Amino acid sequence: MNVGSNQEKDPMTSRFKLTGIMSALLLVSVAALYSARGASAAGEGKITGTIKLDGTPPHMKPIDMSKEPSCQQIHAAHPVTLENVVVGANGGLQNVVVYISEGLSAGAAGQVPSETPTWDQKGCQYIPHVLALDVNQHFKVVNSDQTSHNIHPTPNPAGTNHEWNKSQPPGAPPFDVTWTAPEVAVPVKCNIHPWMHGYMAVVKGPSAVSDNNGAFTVNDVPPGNYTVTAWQEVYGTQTAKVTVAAGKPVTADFTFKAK
Amino acid sequence: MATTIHEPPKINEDRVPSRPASSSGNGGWHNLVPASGDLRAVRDYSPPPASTGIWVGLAAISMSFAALTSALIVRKGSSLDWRHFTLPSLLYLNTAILLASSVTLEIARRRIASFMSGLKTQVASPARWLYASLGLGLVFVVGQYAAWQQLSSQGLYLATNPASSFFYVLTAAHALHVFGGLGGLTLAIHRLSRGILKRTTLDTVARYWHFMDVLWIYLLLLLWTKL
Amino acid sequence: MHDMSSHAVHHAPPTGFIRKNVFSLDHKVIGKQYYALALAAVLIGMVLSWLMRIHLGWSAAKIPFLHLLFSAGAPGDLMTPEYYLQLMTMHGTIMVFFVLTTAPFAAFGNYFLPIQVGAEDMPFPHFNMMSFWVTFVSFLVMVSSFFVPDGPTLGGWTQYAPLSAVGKVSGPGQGTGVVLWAASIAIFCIGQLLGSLNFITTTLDMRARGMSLWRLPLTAWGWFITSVMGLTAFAVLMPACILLILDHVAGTSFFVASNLVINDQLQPHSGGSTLLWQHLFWFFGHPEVYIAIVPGMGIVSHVLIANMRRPMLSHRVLIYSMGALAVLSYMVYGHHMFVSGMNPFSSMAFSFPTLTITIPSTIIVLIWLGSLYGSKLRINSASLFALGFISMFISGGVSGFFLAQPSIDILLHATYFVVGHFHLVMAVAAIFGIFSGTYFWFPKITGRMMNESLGKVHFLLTFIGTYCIFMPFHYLGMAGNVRRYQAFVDDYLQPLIPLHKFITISAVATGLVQFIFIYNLFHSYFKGEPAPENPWEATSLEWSTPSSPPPFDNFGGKHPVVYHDPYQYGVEGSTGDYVMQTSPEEVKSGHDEK
Amino acid sequence: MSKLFAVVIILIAVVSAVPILRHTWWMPEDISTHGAPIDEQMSETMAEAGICFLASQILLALFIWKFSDRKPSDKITSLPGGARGLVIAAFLLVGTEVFALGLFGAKAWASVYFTPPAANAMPIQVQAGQFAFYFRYPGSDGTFGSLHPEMISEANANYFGIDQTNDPDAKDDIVTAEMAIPVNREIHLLMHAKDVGHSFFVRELRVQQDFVPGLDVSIHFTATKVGKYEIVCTQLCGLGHYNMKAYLDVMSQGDFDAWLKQQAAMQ
Repeated sequence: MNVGSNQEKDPMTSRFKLTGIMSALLLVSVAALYSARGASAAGEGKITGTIKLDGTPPHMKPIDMSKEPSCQQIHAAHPVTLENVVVGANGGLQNVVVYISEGLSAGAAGQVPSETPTWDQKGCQYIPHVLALDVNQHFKVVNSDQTSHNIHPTPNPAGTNHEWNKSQPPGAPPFDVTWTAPEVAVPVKCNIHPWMHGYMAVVKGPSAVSDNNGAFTVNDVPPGNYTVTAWQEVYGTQTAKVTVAAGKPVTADFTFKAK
Repeated sequence: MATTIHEPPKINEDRVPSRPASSSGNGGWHNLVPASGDLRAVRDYSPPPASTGIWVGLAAISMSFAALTSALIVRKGSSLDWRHFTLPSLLYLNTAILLASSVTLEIARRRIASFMSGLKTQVASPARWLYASLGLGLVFVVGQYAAWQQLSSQGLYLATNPASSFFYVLTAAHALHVFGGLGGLTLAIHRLSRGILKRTTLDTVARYWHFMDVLWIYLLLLLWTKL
Repeated sequence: MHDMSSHAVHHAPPTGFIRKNVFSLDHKVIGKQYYALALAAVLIGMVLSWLMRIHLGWSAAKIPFLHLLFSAGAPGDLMTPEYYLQLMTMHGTIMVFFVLTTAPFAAFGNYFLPIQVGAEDMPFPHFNMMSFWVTFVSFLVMVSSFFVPDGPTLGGWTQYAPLSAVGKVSGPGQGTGVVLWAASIAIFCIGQLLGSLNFITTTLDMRARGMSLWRLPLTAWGWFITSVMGLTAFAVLMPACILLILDHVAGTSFFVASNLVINDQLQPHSGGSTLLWQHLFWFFGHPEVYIAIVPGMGIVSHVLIANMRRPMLSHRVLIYSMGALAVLSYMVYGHHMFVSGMNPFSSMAFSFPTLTITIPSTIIVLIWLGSLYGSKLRINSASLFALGFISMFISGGVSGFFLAQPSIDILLHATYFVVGHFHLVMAVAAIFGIFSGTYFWFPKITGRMMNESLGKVHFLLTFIGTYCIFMPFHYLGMAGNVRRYQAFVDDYLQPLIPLHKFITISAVATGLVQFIFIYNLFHSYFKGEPAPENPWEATSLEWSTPSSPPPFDNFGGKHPVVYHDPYQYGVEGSTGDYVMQTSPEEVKSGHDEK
Repeated sequence: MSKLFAVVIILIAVVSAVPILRHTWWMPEDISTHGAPIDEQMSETMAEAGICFLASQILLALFIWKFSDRKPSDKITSLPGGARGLVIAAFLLVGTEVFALGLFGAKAWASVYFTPPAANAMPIQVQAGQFAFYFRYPGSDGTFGSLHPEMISEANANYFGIDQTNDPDAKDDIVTAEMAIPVNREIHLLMHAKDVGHSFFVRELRVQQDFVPGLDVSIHFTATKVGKYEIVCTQLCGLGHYNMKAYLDVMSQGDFDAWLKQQAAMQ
């Protein structure tokens, strides 16, 4: 299943099939060459850093799951709250997406990571709350709960990503999904459990999501000058300019102001 | 399945005396054959189905528009977003045209009727009058379209407001039915030209066409009072 | 000379396969086409109900190959909530419109109404042909919604707004699915309007000499009354569907209120009336129930009389009662909306006419029972199903006592009690009528007899199975089991699941039994023993045709003349115990009511 | 065959009556002040319907048994009284019966719907949306903050779209996912639909009422028994309909106050 990309086929596809194949081959070979060169250049650079929240974090309301006893039991010990702003030790801001918004070469942007991350539904929560993806990168939607969830992403209707809405009963096999266009970020909801809410950030090229200390690492960045953007679901975006040299990491820290 | 071959109906008129060739139904309302079996006692008449059928059809059409009317009233009553607007003046002209078409049709019908019932020896160009009705009918439809243009030029579209929604829906529904009537007129003209037009056909078409007037007048009043 | 009014007499018999069997003007062929359509539809509907029932009994069970039917709806052959609702919606829609409306009314009516009134054909054969093919197209459109990306609509056959009107954001199938649904129903309405037009004019204008209205058999009366109901009901449903489509594709707000927020998105519509759809729909919806059942009443009476060897205690009272049902059916539709938020006064106002319906219904049942008394009942498949109809109609009828009262409706509304009620009184009863008619008229339609012993087995198993399925529904309802749930997660529903398992098993079994009928139908069609001219020694006109099946013009060029009331049975002093309507023989002690 | 059929009919009629008489599956005990006449009406109707059902099924069976497969020599006889008798019977017996039912039913209905809520009835707002109920208590000021649909955001747990920063009335509004009510205290339930049609059904309370999008309706009731009950949706509202539920917690006044305080703290 490829929910993300069920667009109209070009009626004249057949005529251009050959050209298509040729250009595809070309792309692939270029990419291969590129990565080969990158590899020879003693590994690529990386961007690391931490993201902090300046000021007192807003109060996160607790979530009452009494509607779904099976989930309520899971959280009986420590009740869950909203995850819009999650601040860890020493003000580290979690769930911030960091990605390269400018300066990436077509070849690097064109590469699609082979690993398939998982979007888990566990205890009537999305794990992770924010998932960073590459365009056309396959990822799995898993239901670990004893109840049915419906996955209802609503991308910007103006864009080329399509809204979809599909239930996953307990025990159903994972959905294999992709998004076809970059979009930061696609909100995802479960209507059966209205509190369930998360984001899928679809970007071109390498990206990362900050951990509970606010730390992040964007790997596999080819040397060059870039604009790096950090996006947080409540506080929006911040950008920084960095220069990545082959082999050595460069740091980019961000600080969001609490409203 | 066919265990017997279908054979053509042998209509043997003299086996059924006093049976008007034109009418298919030979039952009718009060034609009990006495158990004595004396057929002469039978009052044998039933209207040709077309003249009953047209009323049945018109009943159905009226029902549909009644439903739309009640929808309009309920929708208007329940809403705060109903914005009134003045009907395009063109509608009144269209009304006149539609009525005129009925008049011409009636003239044609009368002439043909009197000719068929042998009152006249030759009939004075009824076709011309039929064409006139047909033309006027077409003008009406075009006029309705022009009225829509007037409305949309004021920025009132189908989805703009419930009032305009109902205006477009009702007028469009009526126009569709008028097209049916135009088809009937064309059929009548065609048959007349080939000399095979029957009175029942013409009467049926005429009834339908006149009903379109009545329906339109009703709709006009409805829109005029409600919108 | 050639025009609408004389088609029936003058259109020549077709030559060539297509005109004979496909685009035929012959009411008999059209009737058979309707029957075939209903048969196909009922099989689809039955399979859908099987899938639903299996899921309800064992909701965690994988149903093999389910993903083949609709991959998006069944990941790993597990039925998703939306898929269950889509099956439910299609089951309801297909059964109500394409089975219960077409088979007893359009199929048998088309075939036998013209013959029973003594006409060569319907007055407007072209309309008649159109009516079938339009219905066929609407069926294709309905089924096609299974093959659009999001699948068919999940809104239920009542398609309440705004769920049905706001578009795909409200759920899978609520986009294209609803539009296809509404389009299909609108087309269906056109077909039935054309049909009703023909039925009414046939009854009024095409009757043979001597065939006064009171001399029409009860079947003809049933179809006549039904066609009058159909004419008004479908004429209301069609505009409603068009408004619904406009809300979808044109952004109007007939049914969608302001400030609706779905999935955190504020909807653009404004000011629409939620109850408006319910009013329009049920103004059609309640008469529709009688459209499904009244032809059955006619068929059952007709079949019973021939097998009781006596007319009903009163021909006219039955007709008056059926007419009363038809009239009342327009005054009671509000009882579907007792708790809908409609003014509670109108709930009370709707309650009384609803209760009043019990009176004509009771009269009909009592006449049936009373006529059985002292009769010489012949037991055969046809009469068995007719008697089964009566039993079902009683069982379904009494549960109407409850639902007619708003106060009790507070408890039973939208529970399985309702499901049990309408399945017994409308669905199963009507289908028993169809079976009865099939066994009774099969010899006339095909010239061959159906296998009686198979028929009797089919009846007994179906009768028992039906009660095993639908009686428990009432118990579930009493316990507050809400309908239209794809799984039972509420604590208080857990103890009811064994009952659901029992229902499921009965449903699958009873469904399988129907293949006995299918086999009997097709086997007899080709290999059944040839039928005698008048196998049931019946009196009405369909048994006076020169052959079985009747020739193209039904009476082989003759024009039948009618001398008697339709049911001259148990006549003393006459040659047999019955006198045909067409026989000029004097009748001493007839049951004529002049 | 006919004898067998007759027996089957009687068997079915009797067997299907058993669970009704033994209340095997039955409505739960009534915990409302208004439910008594409804239950009364239910059992009345059950008795009359039951009698009609058994009587007519058994009569049908008997006639089938007695009058099928008779000898050719037998005469056809007619029911004494004929159709006229039956019609009169139908009008007298059934007519009066159903009208009696109708009248008493109307009384029961009126007792539920035509009585205004008491002045001191406790207002609670319930909002139905795909696919959950949420409840709102006015807080100490006793007034609900106004609703701003455009502000509704389940992501921020603002299920009603209330403006707690600027709207003074909304500041102390308490939004919950469970419905707790004090026992023996009349509740005035203001019903608001967020998206499509839903319904509010509590079997034990003898309450079922649809939500009408665009039109807020209200009902009022008093619960007389402490306990936890289920609120379910009975109006098809989409794919999650089957799982649209909430719990009704009927508490003593003391427990309720404590609960409300605790909820307020969590806002």
